[in-house]
Amino acid sequence: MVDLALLIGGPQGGGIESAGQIGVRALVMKGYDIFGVREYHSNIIGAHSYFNIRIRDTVARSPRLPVDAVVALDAESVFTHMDDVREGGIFVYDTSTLKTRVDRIAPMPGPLKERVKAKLSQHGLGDTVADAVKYLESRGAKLLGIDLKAAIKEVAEKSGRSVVSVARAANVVGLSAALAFLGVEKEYVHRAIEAYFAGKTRVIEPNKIAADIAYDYVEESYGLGNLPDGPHKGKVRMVASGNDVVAMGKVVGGLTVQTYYPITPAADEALYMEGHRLVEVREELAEKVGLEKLGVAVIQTEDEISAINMAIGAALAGARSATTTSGPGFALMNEAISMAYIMEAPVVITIWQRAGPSTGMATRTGQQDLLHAMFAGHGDAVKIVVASGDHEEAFYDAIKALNWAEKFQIPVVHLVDKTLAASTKSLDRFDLDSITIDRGKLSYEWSGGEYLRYKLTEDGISPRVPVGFAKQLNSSLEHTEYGYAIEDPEVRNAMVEKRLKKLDAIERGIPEDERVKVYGSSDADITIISWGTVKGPVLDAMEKLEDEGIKVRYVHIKTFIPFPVRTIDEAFKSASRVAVVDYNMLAQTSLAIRMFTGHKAPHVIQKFTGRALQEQEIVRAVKEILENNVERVVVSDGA
Amino acid sequence: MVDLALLIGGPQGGGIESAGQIGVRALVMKGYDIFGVREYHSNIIGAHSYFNIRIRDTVARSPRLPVDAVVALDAESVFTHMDDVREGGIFVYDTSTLKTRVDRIAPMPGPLKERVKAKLSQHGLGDTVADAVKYLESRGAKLLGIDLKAAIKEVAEKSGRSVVSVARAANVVGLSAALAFLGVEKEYVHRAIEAYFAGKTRVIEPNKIAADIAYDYVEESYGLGNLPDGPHKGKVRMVASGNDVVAMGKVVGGLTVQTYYPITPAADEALYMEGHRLVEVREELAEKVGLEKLGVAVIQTEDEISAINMAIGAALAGARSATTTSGPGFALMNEAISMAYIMEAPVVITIWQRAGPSTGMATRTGQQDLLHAMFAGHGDAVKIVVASGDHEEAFYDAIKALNWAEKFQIPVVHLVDKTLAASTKSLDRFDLDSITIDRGKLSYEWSGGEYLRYKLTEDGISPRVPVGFAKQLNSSLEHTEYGYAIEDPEVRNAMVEKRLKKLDAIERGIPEDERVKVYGSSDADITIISWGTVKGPVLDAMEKLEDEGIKVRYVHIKTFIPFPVRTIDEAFKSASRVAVVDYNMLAQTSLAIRMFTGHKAPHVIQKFTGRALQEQEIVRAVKEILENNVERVVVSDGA
Amino acid sequence: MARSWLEYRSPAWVQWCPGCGNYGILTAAFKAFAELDLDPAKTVVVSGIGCSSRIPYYINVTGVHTIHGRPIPVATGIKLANPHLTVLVMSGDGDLLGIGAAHFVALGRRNADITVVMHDNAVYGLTKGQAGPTLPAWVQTKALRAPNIQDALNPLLLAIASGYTFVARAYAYHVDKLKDIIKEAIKHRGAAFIDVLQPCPTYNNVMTQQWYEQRIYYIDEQEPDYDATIKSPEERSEKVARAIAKAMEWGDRIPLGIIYRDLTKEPFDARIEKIMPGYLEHPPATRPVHYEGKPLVDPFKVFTDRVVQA
Amino acid sequence: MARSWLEYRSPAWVQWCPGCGNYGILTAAFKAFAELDLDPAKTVVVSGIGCSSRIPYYINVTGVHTIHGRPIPVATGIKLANPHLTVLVMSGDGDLLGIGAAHFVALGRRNADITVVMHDNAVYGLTKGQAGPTLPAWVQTKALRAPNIQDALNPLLLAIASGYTFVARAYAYHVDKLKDIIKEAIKHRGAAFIDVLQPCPTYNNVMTQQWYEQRIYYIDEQEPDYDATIKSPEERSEKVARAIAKAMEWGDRIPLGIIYRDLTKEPFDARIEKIMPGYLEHPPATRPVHYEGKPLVDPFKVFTDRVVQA
Ligand SMILES: Cc1ncc(C[n+]2csc(CCOP(=O)(O)OP(=O)(O)O)c2C)c(N)n1
Ligand SMILES: Cc1ncc(C[n+]2csc(CCOP(=O)(O)OP(=O)(O)O)c2C)c(N)n1
Ligand code: SF4
Ligand code: SF4
Ligand SMILES: [Mg+2]
Ligand SMILES: [Mg+2]
Repeated sequence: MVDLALLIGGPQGGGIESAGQIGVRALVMKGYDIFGVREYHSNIIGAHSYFNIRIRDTVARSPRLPVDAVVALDAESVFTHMDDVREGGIFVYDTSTLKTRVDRIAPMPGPLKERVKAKLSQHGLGDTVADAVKYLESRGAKLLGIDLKAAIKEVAEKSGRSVVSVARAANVVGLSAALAFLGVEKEYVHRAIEAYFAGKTRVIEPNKIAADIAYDYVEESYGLGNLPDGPHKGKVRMVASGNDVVAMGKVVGGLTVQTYYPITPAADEALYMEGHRLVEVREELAEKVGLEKLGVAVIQTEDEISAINMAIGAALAGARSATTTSGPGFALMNEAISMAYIMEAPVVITIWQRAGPSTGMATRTGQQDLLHAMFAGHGDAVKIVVASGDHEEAFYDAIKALNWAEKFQIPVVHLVDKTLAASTKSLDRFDLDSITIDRGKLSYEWSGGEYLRYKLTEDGISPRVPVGFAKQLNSSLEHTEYGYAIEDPEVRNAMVEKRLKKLDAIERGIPEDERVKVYGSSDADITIISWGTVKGPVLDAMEKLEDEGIKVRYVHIKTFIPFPVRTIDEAFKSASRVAVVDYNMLAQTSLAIRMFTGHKAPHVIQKFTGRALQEQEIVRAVKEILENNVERVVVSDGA
Repeated sequence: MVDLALLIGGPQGGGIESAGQIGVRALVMKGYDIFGVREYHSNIIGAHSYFNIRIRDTVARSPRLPVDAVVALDAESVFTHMDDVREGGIFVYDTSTLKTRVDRIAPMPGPLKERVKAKLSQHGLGDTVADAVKYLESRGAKLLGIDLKAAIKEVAEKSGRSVVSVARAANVVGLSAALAFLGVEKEYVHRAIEAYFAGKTRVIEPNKIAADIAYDYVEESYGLGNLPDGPHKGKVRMVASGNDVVAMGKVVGGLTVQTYYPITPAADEALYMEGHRLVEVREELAEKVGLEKLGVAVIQTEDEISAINMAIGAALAGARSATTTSGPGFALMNEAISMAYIMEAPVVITIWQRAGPSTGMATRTGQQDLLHAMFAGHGDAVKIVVASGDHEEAFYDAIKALNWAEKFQIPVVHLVDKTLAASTKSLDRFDLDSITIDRGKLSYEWSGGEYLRYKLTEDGISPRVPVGFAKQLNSSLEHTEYGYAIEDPEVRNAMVEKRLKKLDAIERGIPEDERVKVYGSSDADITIISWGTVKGPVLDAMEKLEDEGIKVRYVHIKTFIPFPVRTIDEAFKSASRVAVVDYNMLAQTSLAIRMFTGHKAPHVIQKFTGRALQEQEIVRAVKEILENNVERVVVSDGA
Repeated sequence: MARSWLEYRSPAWVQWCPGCGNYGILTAAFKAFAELDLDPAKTVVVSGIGCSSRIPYYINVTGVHTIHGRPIPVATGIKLANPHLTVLVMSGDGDLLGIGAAHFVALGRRNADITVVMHDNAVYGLTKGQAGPTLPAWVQTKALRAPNIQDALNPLLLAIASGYTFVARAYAYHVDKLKDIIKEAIKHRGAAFIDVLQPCPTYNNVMTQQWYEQRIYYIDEQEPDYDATIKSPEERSEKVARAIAKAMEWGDRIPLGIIYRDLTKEPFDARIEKIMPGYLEHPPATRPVHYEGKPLVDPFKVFTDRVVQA
Repeated sequence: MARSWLEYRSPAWVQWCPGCGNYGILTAAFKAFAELDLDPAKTVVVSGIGCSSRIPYYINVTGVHTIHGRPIPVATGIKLANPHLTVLVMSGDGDLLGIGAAHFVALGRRNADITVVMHDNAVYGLTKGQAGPTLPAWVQTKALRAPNIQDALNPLLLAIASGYTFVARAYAYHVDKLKDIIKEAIKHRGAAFIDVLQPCPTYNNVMTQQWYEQRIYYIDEQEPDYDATIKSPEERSEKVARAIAKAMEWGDRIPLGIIYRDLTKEPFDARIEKIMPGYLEHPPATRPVHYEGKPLVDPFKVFTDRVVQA
């Protein structure tokens, strides 16, 4: 079984993202399943960043520490990750930084410096990179020093370019050394570089040279690794981030308008879509719909209030419409969500959760927006809330969200997070045949006399004709069936009952198996309940714990509104022990569960640091709970 | 026992508010306890409005239907309230409208017209005011017709003014007739007119003449009523709306900055305060503080986002600071609330709830913003949420809110509603000695070296020195003790733990008896749980039901964060039956209760129409529950 | 002229106060729509919240009564989705220049083909008469507890600064003159703004009908040479300067009429068409999104930058 | 000059990219503060969110790092509570003129005595280079997936239209010139706005240092007669017109310097003092609110309009 983990660290702007992406591609070419996630500061250039790659022959879906190989592109990375490599693992570092002292690294947070110095001095060491290397040796790491300055000079010479212009290729030097060590063929490294920098010859060439320098050096000095080909060899796959797959899902799902105001980690979704604003129709359908290209209007607005209101306007006019944001932006959308609800406007709001409160840690992750999303908007505003656990889910959920919005004529919140946004996954072909696009009661023609936008119906859902296709009134005030403002108590009651019926329609229309997924069986030693990207680490931890004889069941909540009351209730009743993984301070998931089922989980596993949750954290926490009956376990792995 | 109810209806802009206010004052002068509430459309002139006055010799705290006297100033009022007077009650109407047909009343909502016509035709009647009068006679009402046109002409002649300029005095004609019928002395009517129009002689004179015309007419034609003096005779009291008392509470509580963006029903609170922006210091303290007048800066902002952010800025600088709004405005404040939380800025947000979703019915009431308020703001933002049940509570809670904000350095949401805003209550002197103003760890001097705004302390609350009095950093990002942005996992964890400690401090600092009040005993036949202005009708219904041998216990929730877990838990455990009055569609109170205690009330009483809850609705609903075990009772009394 | 203006009257009770300037604006809209023969289904009046914002209930075309301050983004979304509709925003001064000012500015930057009719009564009517953004400092209207301490905005100047390509001022009680300006604004391809001086007899007891009528004059009558239309970029700087000077006239004399019109700037839809060809022919509101429920897009064919051969 | 400008440097790592224009603005602020000898406790720098908005961490005075688009209301609240503080807003173009435009306009209307320094790089730096509100249409900077289809705002014109009484433009790399303008802005009693052209070498590859330096010129050097200061109301209309003409110069030549200064309008605090005498002496931040925990106000003595003798 192949199960490896690789970490590449360096300064923001120093090519950590590209090194990660190239690494992921090379390993996918080698035939493995890959999950990669990037951690970075809210900063453009200089602060520490790293990319964590998981390589498996089964399925890769979470980061893990310690890793099998660390590539430290600068001194800060050496200090920051000196405890992150396993015994016997490789640690690649830059020999030209050996004399650098901890205190001279400007971007490094003070408290971390203090911890590093304390740790080194505990081992009788000083505070230079050389000391850290000694420490690493003492921990049994295999050190692989490369003089990156010299390497870059060589790249410059060989490519006939200036040192400055090729300086960023240091990342590929480090990466390539690690890949050589593992035993990934040079060819894949080259192809990965070509694929990632698609067409940019002036970038590709020096990077290939850089790769070769490191590769050849490792081959000569240490010998190449002997990683066998992975099981996916030969397949056509995709390598995409969570941001990418949500954009893809929306486009495949027939989105025609996306509005956004830039915000981390949502903006990349919109930007990816903007880069694909004209897409080709499937060959077999082009003739049928009479079009070869389809446009997706992606509009940058002046703020999030405009983004949501514009998306609502577009929805009223018949567009399949969405907006994308994060917590702070969503907070600004509350008022309009209430309007979308009473206007019965189908609109999708994607929330890429990041670490709060407030601006908090804008490039870190969390699940802190659950209750805020559920109860967003004043005045009894209802919306559907669906959350995705991984890339596949996110793709299909993006489509579902668009369907539900139009089917139930209601706002739909799609909850995702920064871990998903910034993680890169190898993916197989999506199952297009399983996808249905459902526009509900929409029609572009009206011949039934006066069109009543808010007609009272059996299921609380009115026939929908867009603005522009039948004269009509849309109103944020309580209204008559036509749409006139009215305060008459009986009409009011009828409209409230209409909206309650719609809730029933949603309850009926979204079956239990779309609300929740259960992994493992009820005779497990412990049942874990959670949602979102907690899924990957929990499923991975399940395997590890199973090896140690501990059986885990995982209940993965997919929709919070409507809530999977039945399954959760049964889970509590059948479980010997229940723990909720709550990636937030207030234990919001536990509160939501109790609110809808009355059950309170006796154990909670929490993480606040905003770093992606890791497999070993769950393994440890579960043992802690089973062995010591601890109520609350707080985990905080990851620099 | 005196327990009367009086209703005055007419067109918006036709003096319904002043008639109500004058009536309330006259009845307070007569020695009674009074509760008056106005219902009105979101409209400036023309739509139907009415004022409901409750007159008791014990305590008046809710409206009731049917009333003992209706004063219908126009045809619409006759039709709208023809079922609102009790058998034997008085119905005052304008004989000059006798021929008016339902369909000719433009402002009247269509569906109501249809219902009125159906009702009249059911009784074999046509659709004019004359028909309605017949219907009223058949129902046993005492009809009192006054030709308002003629009366106004007489007022004009007697006061030497034009008919147009005195036309609004029609309201006083109607009111005065009803008061004469009841037996309120003419002197009180005069004094009430003088008090209400304080100093405006040109308004006072014609109104007194109008009062006399009606009064004398009733005296001559029917004889005066013989209402005895009430028990409060001789006392100095106050007559104030909920808007007024919150403004008073804030000013007494030491507020120095209030920001607002106009919105119904919050604006009147700010306007009342603006009219009192310079207040006198209590004589006995003026010398001690060296000031005779104190200013309260009341600032109209460009929107609610500015209102909350400006209030936060003022709080950072050391002002006692608040803002006031309603649901739509609060929805816009979500983002800043999260900032106030992480910045630890003490700010009070008063939410005057009105009927949603969205703009909904802007001048109607409800309790639809509970969960939205509790979970406002992204990223685990916490706030204290306190709700007031009546005028006295609102006054003291406004002060408490300011205290808690500064003591715990956290945003405090004060939940009130339109019923409170638009209801007028007779009040005794507030107990000034019971009031303490607590500014927590605030100090204007700093000599402890570098000032750490976010110093880690035992209780999670840091010493607070305002901006301007010690160099400091305030940040919406995760920060160090000084305030520098940082993403270090350990500092992050320490800051999250700091904020959790603060939650503990709040749990410890707000005792159970400030979180909840229990009326009645646990051996009751039914326990009702609710909050806010549901209190009055429930307490009144308790008395009525007691008379019929039904014992009710009422559990009145005062704070939702922190939640009175213990009391609610005990209430459920000790109760034979529990019903929640949930003045909203989603049964939000029930959800909040379950979220914190796991208990689910088997019965719910709901109202959606946005009209003030009435005593008889609770009486009826409780019987329905006890007799028929009905799960959900929806009430909708009140036009 | 196929339709009578009476066809644009809705059956709803018009709930404005007697004498309110909004009546004039309403009638002018009826007449303008009739003279332009606008299709009621394809004509969309979008409003915010305020007295004036109830106007969609009174005009028998498609209406969208949104929330306070947000009619511009909603209208922009409608126009974006379906550029073939005639879209107007009719809303109050508080709505557009107070809470909605950021959107007001943004619409100018986009030059979207939307006509903004601002009912400018200088007060917040529906919330009972607080100071609006166009109320001059130190004025104390009826409902105020103290004189206004914020300066008035100049809406015309703000519109020009924001990039509107049609800027005019009109007066609510001069229905036919107002109607003509509304027609011109609708016909203009780009963001059009009309500041309609609208007496509010209930709350604005300072800027009354009389007050206005002592001051207003029509540019086209008194200065027939005033040419507000920019036909080529070279004319711009000179004509903008003149327009600004005109926009700044306020006090004893208040000019009415078209202050500024720039024909050289493309509207938003034309700009989108440039970066997304086909947009105008198959706009987001109507372009196919599925075929018999099947998706039209194969991600492995379209997102080829993410495809990797293992 | 009691303090060295080095005293205003904080110990924090300045995390801007190499060559970023923000460094120049930071240094100019140090120098201006030093030359004005500002008390670090009583000087407050308020920012929003963006690259530029991290500046409070780098200046050793009191800092408030707020949320995106809201530094102006927060700063206004601080100044309102304590008019004796020196308050600056230092924030990005996206922050102030995109999401924050309504507040930008409102500050002008109030003429609050706050200095707004706009770090104008025409992009959204911190979110990786999207178009900012001052990026001209059809420009496609590095990070954009298509040319920009929204027009640029003219910040100076918008500031004048909004009522700012001090309006200037400066250039980030000319530290001493910028420092002088910041000093003048701080000394000005009223709302002051400085549009600082700030190259962003990382994302704005069009409006680069070179681009700017080919175009900028100083008004005081090239047009020594240009007098931007209004000293009496009579001068206003003429001088505003001239200022607007200057503000609209953009293209091959970009003027720098003080464009406009109006000394005739009262700042907000003076206005409040008029309707609430005593405000300046006992402002909300410091006026007594209790005496040994006891309330200072007796409602029955103060709210006499609500008292009734039964
Ligand atoms: C978010 C929000 N804030 C405040 C209000 C309350 N409100 C209703 S109308 C109005 C102002 C109306 O003024 P304007 O836009 O000038 O319209 P007018 O009534 O004068 O026609 C306000 C503030 C609201 N509905 N929503
Ligand atoms: C409500 C909200 N929306 C969006 C963001 C994301 N965001 C952070 S910085 C920024 C733009 C920064 O641009 P600018 O103000 O010009 O500052 P610069 O980085 O260019 O200095 C945005 C949109 C946010 N933090 N909050
Ligand atoms: S309040 Fe003023 S603007 Fe509103 S309807 Fe009445 S007159 Fe018109
Ligand atoms: S991205 Fe631009 S504005 Fe931001 S720090 Fe880098 S150079 Fe400066
Ligand atoms: Mg107005
Ligand atoms: Mg910028």
